[in-house]
Amino acid sequence: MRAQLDTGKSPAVNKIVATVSEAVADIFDGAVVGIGGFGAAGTPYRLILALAERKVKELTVVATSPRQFEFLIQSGSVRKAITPFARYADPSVPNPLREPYLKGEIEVEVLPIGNLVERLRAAAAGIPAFYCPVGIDTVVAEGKEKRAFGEQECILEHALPLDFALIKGHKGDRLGNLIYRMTARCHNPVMAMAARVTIAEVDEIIEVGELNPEAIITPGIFVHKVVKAEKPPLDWVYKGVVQKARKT
Amino acid sequence: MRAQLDTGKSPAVNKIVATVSEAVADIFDGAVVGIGGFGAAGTPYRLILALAERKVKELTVVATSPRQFEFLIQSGSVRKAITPFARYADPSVPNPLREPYLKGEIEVEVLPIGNLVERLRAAAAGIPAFYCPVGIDTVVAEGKEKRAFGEQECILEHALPLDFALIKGHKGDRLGNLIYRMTARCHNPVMAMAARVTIAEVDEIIEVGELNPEAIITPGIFVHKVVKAEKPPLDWVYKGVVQKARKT
Amino acid sequence: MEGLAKDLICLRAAKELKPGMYVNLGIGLPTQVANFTPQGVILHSENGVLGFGPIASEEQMDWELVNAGAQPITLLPGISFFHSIDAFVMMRGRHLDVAILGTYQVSETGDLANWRMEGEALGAIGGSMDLAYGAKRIIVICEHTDRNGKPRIVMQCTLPLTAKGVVNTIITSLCVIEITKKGLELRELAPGISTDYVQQLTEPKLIISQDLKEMEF
Amino acid sequence: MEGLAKDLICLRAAKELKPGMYVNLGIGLPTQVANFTPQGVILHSENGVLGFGPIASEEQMDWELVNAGAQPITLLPGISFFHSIDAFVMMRGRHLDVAILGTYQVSETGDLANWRMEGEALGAIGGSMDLAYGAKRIIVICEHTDRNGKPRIVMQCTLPLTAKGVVNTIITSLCVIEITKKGLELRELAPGISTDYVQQLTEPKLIISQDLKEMEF
Repeated sequence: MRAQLDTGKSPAVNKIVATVSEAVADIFDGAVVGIGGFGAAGTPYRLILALAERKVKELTVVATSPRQFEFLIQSGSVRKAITPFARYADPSVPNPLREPYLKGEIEVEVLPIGNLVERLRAAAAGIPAFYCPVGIDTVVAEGKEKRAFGEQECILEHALPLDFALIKGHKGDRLGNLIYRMTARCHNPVMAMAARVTIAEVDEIIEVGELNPEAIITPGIFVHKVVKAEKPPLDWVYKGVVQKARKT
Repeated sequence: MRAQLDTGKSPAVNKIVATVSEAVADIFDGAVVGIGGFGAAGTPYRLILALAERKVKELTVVATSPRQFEFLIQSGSVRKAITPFARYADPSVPNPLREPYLKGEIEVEVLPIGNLVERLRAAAAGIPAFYCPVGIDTVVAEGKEKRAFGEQECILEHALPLDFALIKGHKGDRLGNLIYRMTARCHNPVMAMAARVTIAEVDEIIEVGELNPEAIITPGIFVHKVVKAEKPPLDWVYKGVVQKARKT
Repeated sequence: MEGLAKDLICLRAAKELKPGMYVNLGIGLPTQVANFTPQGVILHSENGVLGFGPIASEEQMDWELVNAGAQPITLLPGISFFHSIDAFVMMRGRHLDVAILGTYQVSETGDLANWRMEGEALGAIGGSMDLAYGAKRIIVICEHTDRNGKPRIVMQCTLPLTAKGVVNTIITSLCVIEITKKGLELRELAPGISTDYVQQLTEPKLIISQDLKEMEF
Repeated sequence: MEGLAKDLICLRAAKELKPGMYVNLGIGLPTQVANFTPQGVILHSENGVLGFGPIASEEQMDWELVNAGAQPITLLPGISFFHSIDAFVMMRGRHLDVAILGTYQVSETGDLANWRMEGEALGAIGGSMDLAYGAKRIIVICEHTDRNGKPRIVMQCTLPLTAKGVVNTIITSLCVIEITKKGLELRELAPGISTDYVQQLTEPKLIISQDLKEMEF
């Protein structure tokens, strides 16, 4: 009979991978890929670049705005974009989706952020579909089942499961426990929850036990790979225009 | 023209009330009251006792188990209980719901914890209804609308909004920001989110700015009253049988 | 065009906000209201922050502390960060007291059209529909007319809708209008602006409030 | 009745768990499996904790650090706390590799009945349905017969169901049974227990595995 487990020992699990290229190596043609970030904050730029370099094809990307997948448009990897901002929030920034959309190369589904977030969460939570009023009387409701609850007309929205999530954490350990930094948290936790395989780029890898257990935002169960990556150059962040950033 | 707001000043909002009696003074006959806690941990005993002393009538109580509302059964305040444990988890502990249920004095809805949690969250999130497979082929599905998504048979569950939530935090500030302690977190955050009026008893009231902004679990927007309360005597906690505890 | 500078529109809008209110300031002009909110107003942004301060100066900037419009913001004591799930619970579940939104068009019955511009192939819904349906009160702020001088306050929105019948109050460079069951009630005029001038630049017929007064700041 | 002591049932069940697996141990007997799990197994409890250690000793007890059965547990490095929303996302969304559950009855086709006892007016669903539908693999552990000596493994459950067709493996005081499409396959026998003895105390006809062997611990 085996002796009782020694307490004080942490699980012998190691989710750390050495490079961003290795981290994205399993992403396949046609995959549904969620990408964290809201604006530049929380955007996993190094993973996105590594994926763009792999030149996979026919991805469905799910992200806040083209900021998260402009590199992937450039690499010809995107077949469909599911995004609340089908242009940069600032309309004066050239929209990388416009041309491929008008040419029919990229299909675009534009939807309210909240519907997107709830659809991702539903996938994470084993909820195949839910009703909500947001989007009723708009293009968002077109072709969708409708139903009133009390006086509230609603649309039926379906879960949106991801094959992969690319996310950006601040610190992570080898169990996959993550914390974020200020508003760089944003969509990263929900992307992590919704994906079959979640890949996190972090500023710093720390020892198991260093994170305050009360303040871990994404527990390791939702994270499958952790990779340390350099922060992006600040002009990627501030310029807003990703093409320019590539030259740095 | 008014000068720009001085930075560094915290909002002039004060949600702190002096006593538990004052905190529960607005709870009315017939209200739907959610109560946090899972086992003894996270149970707002002092608020529950204060409410029992008010002898309000016809409450619908929403809680994990009779542990959270046995005082309210004793005070004759409960008309309906919505609870996943319609007895103590340990079946050897006498069940305070049994007699009133068999006599028809208290209506009981027993449901999976997850369905309860999702129904509360739906209320918080503006989702009137959702589909889920949990409960299908069981008494939980009786009388409920059914629908298949793919091969998955589901039931339609409705949002469960609360008039009041009684919750237990560890530390709180006058803006209503809360943290919890270990597994005493449990249902408290979701109850807070689902209620029109959330009343939190806390071990300690601290200054605004003392809590780590990255580790605030329930932001003040979900909390309306905060009251400092003594921790319950340990034998309330360990004995499991609330009647005994009253004698201390 | 005559009327208020953008800062004054924001200043007037800020007067609608009282201590203790939870408020979201939409992307664009409304974010500037953050510089004028009275102490005690608690600002929410959909990227996951509650209780932040004014827009950051060049020196205060941290690219991981921004609002939903990606503008750098500042910390206040009591600030909290959360993920977008909870941020949108706050918006969609009627937890916010007020949302202040920009717009391209707003109709006589409070329909809002603020996510796709004239002639745009795609658009940016962002969090606008979530706020429009979810906040307890919707205040729209904008220039009274669009860049071509055409009315933004119209009989029927011609641009794609954000939400139907949700707007409560319109604050423009010329006036303050409350949307009532009877129609658009003109409540305040910017200094030096006449009722006739406003009506001329507004499609629906305005109801003149019995308490019509000049805007105060 | 002959067969394994409860601790040995738990010990055998623990052998199903491998490093890196995320596992929930149901209320009752399964919680005791926590004392035998190999290093690297990550335990989840529905009250909002992941990565905890064995049941606490009298001296280690903290009433705010408990499992869903209200038993005091212990901290391990890497432990995290979360609220019940996220705890149930993990359970219902197929994030857990294994749930080990106790039961009153289990049927030939894997139906589970473990929330209401014979003759009970009410019952305790708790998180049992969430786990039964949500975990990738369901292992049931129990005494082979109930306290009256009647089989727990039955043709049809007579008690109210927890979920239909969800159980993968049954580990009892007498044997290990895998639920296959063809029926119940007897894979292992407790030391000193015969196939006939097990069949006698089991309602459905058992398929004897070609690799039938004695349980190892």
